[in-house]
Amino acid sequence: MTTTAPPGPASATTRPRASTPRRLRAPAAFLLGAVLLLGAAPLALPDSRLNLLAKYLCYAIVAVGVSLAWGRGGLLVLGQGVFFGLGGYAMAMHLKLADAATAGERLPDFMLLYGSSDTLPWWWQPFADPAFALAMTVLLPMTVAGLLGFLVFRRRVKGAYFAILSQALAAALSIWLVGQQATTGGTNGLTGIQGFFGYDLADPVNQRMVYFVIAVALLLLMAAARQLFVSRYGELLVAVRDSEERVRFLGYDPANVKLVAYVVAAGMAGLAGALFVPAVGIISPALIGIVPSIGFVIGAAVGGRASLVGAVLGAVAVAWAQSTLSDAFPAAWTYLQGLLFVLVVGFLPGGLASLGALRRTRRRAPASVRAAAPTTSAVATASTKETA
Amino acid sequence: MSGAALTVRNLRVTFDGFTAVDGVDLDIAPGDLRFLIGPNGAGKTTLVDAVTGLVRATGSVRFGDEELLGRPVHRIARLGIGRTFQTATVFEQLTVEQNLDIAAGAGRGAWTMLRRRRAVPERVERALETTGLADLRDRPAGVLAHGQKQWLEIGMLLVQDVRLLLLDEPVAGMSHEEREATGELLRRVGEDHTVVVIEHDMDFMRAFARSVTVLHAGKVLSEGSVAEVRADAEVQEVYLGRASVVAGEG
Amino acid sequence: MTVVLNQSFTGVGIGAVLLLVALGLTLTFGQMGVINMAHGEFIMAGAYTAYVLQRSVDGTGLSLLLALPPAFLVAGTIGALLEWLLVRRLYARPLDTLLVTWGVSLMLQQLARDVFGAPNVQTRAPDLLTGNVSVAGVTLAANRLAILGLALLSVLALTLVLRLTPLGRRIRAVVQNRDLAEVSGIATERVDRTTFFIGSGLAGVAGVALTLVGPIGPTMGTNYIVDAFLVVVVGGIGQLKGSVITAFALGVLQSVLEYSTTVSVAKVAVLVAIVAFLQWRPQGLYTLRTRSLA
Amino acid sequence: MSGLSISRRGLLTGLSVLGASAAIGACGAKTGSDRTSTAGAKADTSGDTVRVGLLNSLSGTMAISEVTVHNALLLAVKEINADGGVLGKKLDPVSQDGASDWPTFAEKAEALITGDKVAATFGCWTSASRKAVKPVFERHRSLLFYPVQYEGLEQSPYIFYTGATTNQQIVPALDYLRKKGLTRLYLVGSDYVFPRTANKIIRAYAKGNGMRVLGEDYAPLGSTEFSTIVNKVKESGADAVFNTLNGDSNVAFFKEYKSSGLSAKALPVLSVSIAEEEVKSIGAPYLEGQLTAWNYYQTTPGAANTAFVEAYQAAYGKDKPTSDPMEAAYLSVHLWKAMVEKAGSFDVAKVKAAADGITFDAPEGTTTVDGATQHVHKTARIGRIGADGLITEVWSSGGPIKPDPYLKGYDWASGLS
Repeated sequence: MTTTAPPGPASATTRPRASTPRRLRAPAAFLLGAVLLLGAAPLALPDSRLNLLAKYLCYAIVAVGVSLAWGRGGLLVLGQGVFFGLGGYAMAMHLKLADAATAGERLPDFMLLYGSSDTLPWWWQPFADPAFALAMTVLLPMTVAGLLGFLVFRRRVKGAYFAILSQALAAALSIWLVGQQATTGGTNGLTGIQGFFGYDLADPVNQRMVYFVIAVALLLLMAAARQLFVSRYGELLVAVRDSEERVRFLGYDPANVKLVAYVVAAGMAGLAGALFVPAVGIISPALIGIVPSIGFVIGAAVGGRASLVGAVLGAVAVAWAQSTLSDAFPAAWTYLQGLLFVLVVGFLPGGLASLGALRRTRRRAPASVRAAAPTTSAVATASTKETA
Repeated sequence: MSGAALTVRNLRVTFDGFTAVDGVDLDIAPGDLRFLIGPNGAGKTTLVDAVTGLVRATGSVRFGDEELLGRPVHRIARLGIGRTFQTATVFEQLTVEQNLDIAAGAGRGAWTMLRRRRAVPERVERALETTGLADLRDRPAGVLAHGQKQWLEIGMLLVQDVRLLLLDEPVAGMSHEEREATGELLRRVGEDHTVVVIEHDMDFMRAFARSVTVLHAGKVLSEGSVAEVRADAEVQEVYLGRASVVAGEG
Repeated sequence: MTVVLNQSFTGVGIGAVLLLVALGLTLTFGQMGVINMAHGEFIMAGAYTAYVLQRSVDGTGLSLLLALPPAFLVAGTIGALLEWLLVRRLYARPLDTLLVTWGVSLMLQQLARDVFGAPNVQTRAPDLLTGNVSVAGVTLAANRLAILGLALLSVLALTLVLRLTPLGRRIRAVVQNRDLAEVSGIATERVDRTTFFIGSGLAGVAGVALTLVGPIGPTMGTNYIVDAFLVVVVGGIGQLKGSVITAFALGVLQSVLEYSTTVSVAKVAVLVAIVAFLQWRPQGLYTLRTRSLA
Repeated sequence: MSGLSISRRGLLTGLSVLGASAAIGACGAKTGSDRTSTAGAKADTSGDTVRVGLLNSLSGTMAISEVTVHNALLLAVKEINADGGVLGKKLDPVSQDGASDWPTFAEKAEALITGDKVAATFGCWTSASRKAVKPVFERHRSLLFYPVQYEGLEQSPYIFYTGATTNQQIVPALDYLRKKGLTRLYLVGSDYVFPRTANKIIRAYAKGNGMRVLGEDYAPLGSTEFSTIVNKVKESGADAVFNTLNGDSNVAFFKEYKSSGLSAKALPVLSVSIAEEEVKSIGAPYLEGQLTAWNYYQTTPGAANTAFVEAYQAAYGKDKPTSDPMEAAYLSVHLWKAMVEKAGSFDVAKVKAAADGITFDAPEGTTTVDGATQHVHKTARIGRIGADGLITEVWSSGGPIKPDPYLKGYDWASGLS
């Protein structure tokens, strides 16, 4: 079989070009996002607010992966907390070791208090190397996801099973981390992180630096995810979601198609967890269990699972509402959260993003609907056909 | 025209004690346009399922020199065997062109996969012409009419570069005009492909079949040209009073 | 030797709890394919029913027995209501159902918190059930025996209903072929609701039983929900006997591992065992093999 | 299309370079420098009122316990305001919800210090939440008063610990057991930092004092499945169980304990997390005769306690019990008031300097602040749970014990930290 289409108009027809405003929409939106995140927000927000935004943007990075795996691939990834946690712990382990080195200690502070041994556990040792730790923040989650995905998708375990297994995995990891207090900090997790690759996190200037790193990472990952969405792979992923069996009869192995989306989403969650650590200064099992794992999906669901921008905005908005409203109205917020979830997922599966898109499609009714550029009207119906 | 023949020997499929296909032998020569007919429950669809790897079976199914039984579905597909389903399954969220493009691409490398589709492969363009869907290329497949979906499915098999097409009731639920068009499409496709069609519609079969196999209760009842089969007393008995059975059921 | 016997009985006791909380799911998840994350809150509703009844009727343990039918009704009614309001609109979208019912479970927990207060409450068990029975050196806790009995009775009752009654036949007909059932005159919507009612009601019964071992609180359901789903997944969709065997097997496995290691290691090990098992039998212990697409 | 995509890629690269340079160009202090030098959040004490922060979980799993502490804090603030305030200024309590989530605690601490510019903050319950906020308070040089008995081994210059440290609760409890001849222990706890650290200390104590630890088991927080653990306890041949289970798990544990035929007579359980509320909710029949270790009980005699219990029940309900952490919270606000008044200023450095020797007639008795450790001298009390659900003191340390968070004064503890 040929691998590429023969180029040139002699053997292939160039596809009809979209009109200029449409072609420019994505880059323009990207530019706008960049200006807002890198320009407006740092100028307008005080340090403490910017720091909060940094935290929310970490959730948004997870949402980018959720949008890919769930929105496009129909894989309900209910265990993202696991990958977030693995990335976070990988980063925090390095930072704790670096802190200990700065302080002239042999071991991180919590090990001195709770540990039973004078030597660093062997599996901590490589994390002293920054390059190794950085690589692990992404590779560790991707490896775990790859292994689990390989086992689960290959055996065609159904979507529902997959969701439940993901949850069980999240619960198991957090229980395990809690049980290893001497080497993982137990329920406390790894806290009190002071430096970030040599920069003192107590300094507000450095906190801003962390914000910029996170914002740039989010923008880059969104651009990468968008490239995946519009690529041939993105189309294939939607095809797998629509009808896995049919794709198989076309000679593809859907397990591999899903595995790629799952592993990429896990890598993104891992990176988000890694960036969360300098922004918040803590990673703990409480961020890994079942509830936070569902939390990672909520934002994407509310904003619009299949729309990249929707998922990202949804994640930020829900996190913001959580921390703002839960103060003033703890009980009411819980009801609101539940209700929002019921109404959006139940009756507006495209999320809030589909409200705008619905209006848009109505306006240019006869225009062709291209799933490659994700007009979410298609998504509203898309989610009725999940890969089960 | 690639010359691989489909050779089925003593094929047997059982579900929880119920034998759906019971020792079928079948030879389909390259270039044939074979119709598989038989009453409900005769095992037609199960036979196709077994050939394409969807259900587990015993016996032997060879395509050219390759044994198919035991291979996973997508490996069988890559050998050049494609199929359609009773209810057209196309990717409803994707456009006609995207559907065909995906069908054309099982062998693509990672780099190609990660890039945006820029040009339409020639095979896709040809399939659009063959199936008459060129004008609808940018429509989501979900909004196509029933007949158009079936044609799109056949088009997908064409760009997939299959050598053997297995079509499960391609004209079920179609209007008369659509049937005619589908028949013509089959004829065109049959010129350089081997085609197996499961069908209930006797008129359709008479008009387009080159050869016919009649299945009954999981066994081959009769085989031959249309005329031969129609003359078979046993077949008449099975089909007593059902000369042109209503289409649309499995 | 007594250690082994004691521990086996402990495992059976854990298994009985698992079975009871998963039993309703064998209907709603197993038969209907609905992933109802609010199932745990139906358990909670049953437990609170027992609490309310005990406070308003009398203070003796006997009222726990009397609480079984009302708990079944209360949880069942909430379940039927949920089915009518939300679940029936989502039958084609199992994963969305999971998320929607999770939202519902959040709201139900908060509701319980508002009505009964955040602190956990207790019921008083009958004196008979706070003691134990010694058989050949093995101590059998009375509350565990009671739960085991209740679990087996519930399984028996459910089996009888499914096998012998017209309702059971209709439920099975709808599960096996919805379209066919519909054209043969079965009101599938009503059957769905009834199935959901029974499944949720069983959660209520489980809730009453759980008051014998632990506290009643707004979040008590969350402790059991994932385990309960795992039982049904491993047992095989729609297979009562699969769930029964799985519940006891997981219970014994958990207790044996817990005895020889620690609770957290045991939990992780059980999960690993489940993933490995699903590699071997992705459809669970028992499956109905059909011709439909995988 | 391709030209466009190249330009977009260029744009993207440009932006990331821009972002990266903005980040790198703005690099601040390196690690290892004076960590507090950069922080500038100062409390706002210029007006007629002074804001104080109350940082408790009002939602989530910990809300059950922390709300009672929150109530006790509010009660203390109300009393102080009725009494004319601190340095003539009324206190304005600002409540923030930690939502039982550790990062949220850190976030809210930041908000209290930099946003509300509070003069001091009171609250936190779990070790994890305290560990999460500790760097925040240290960074901003702001004060936290932490009111719960905890695992010790900590001494932050910006935290005052008004609950018991280990040598004021766990060590006296062990002394008591040893004196009673109960030297073979089984340790049961919830799986989190306090029980694990407490058990580490218990093992060290046992080793140094001729006691034996026969087993150690942890249940995940919120767990209600104790049959196996109770089996292990029963077969271990222990003389006593040292119980560090958290709140609700106790219910399931004691039900299982009774079901398996164990009782206070045969195998007593000494608990360090069961207070009056828990007794009420577990049910006295399950607990009768069992032991607890605290610094305060609702029944602790004294006028200060009578007044406290009355005031609390008048404010929050006749049937509401008071407990040790609530008392420590109540006490913490009063201690801070005394420190500020001695210092004559709300300034953190001056308040800290004034802390040593400050006393308050608390419900538990007279308490004194130890300036060196920023902990409080407290009396240890072992109680026995009666059939009526009340806890009565069966032994006390006789007087306040000097806090020793790192157990430096105990030989057996030399290997601990």
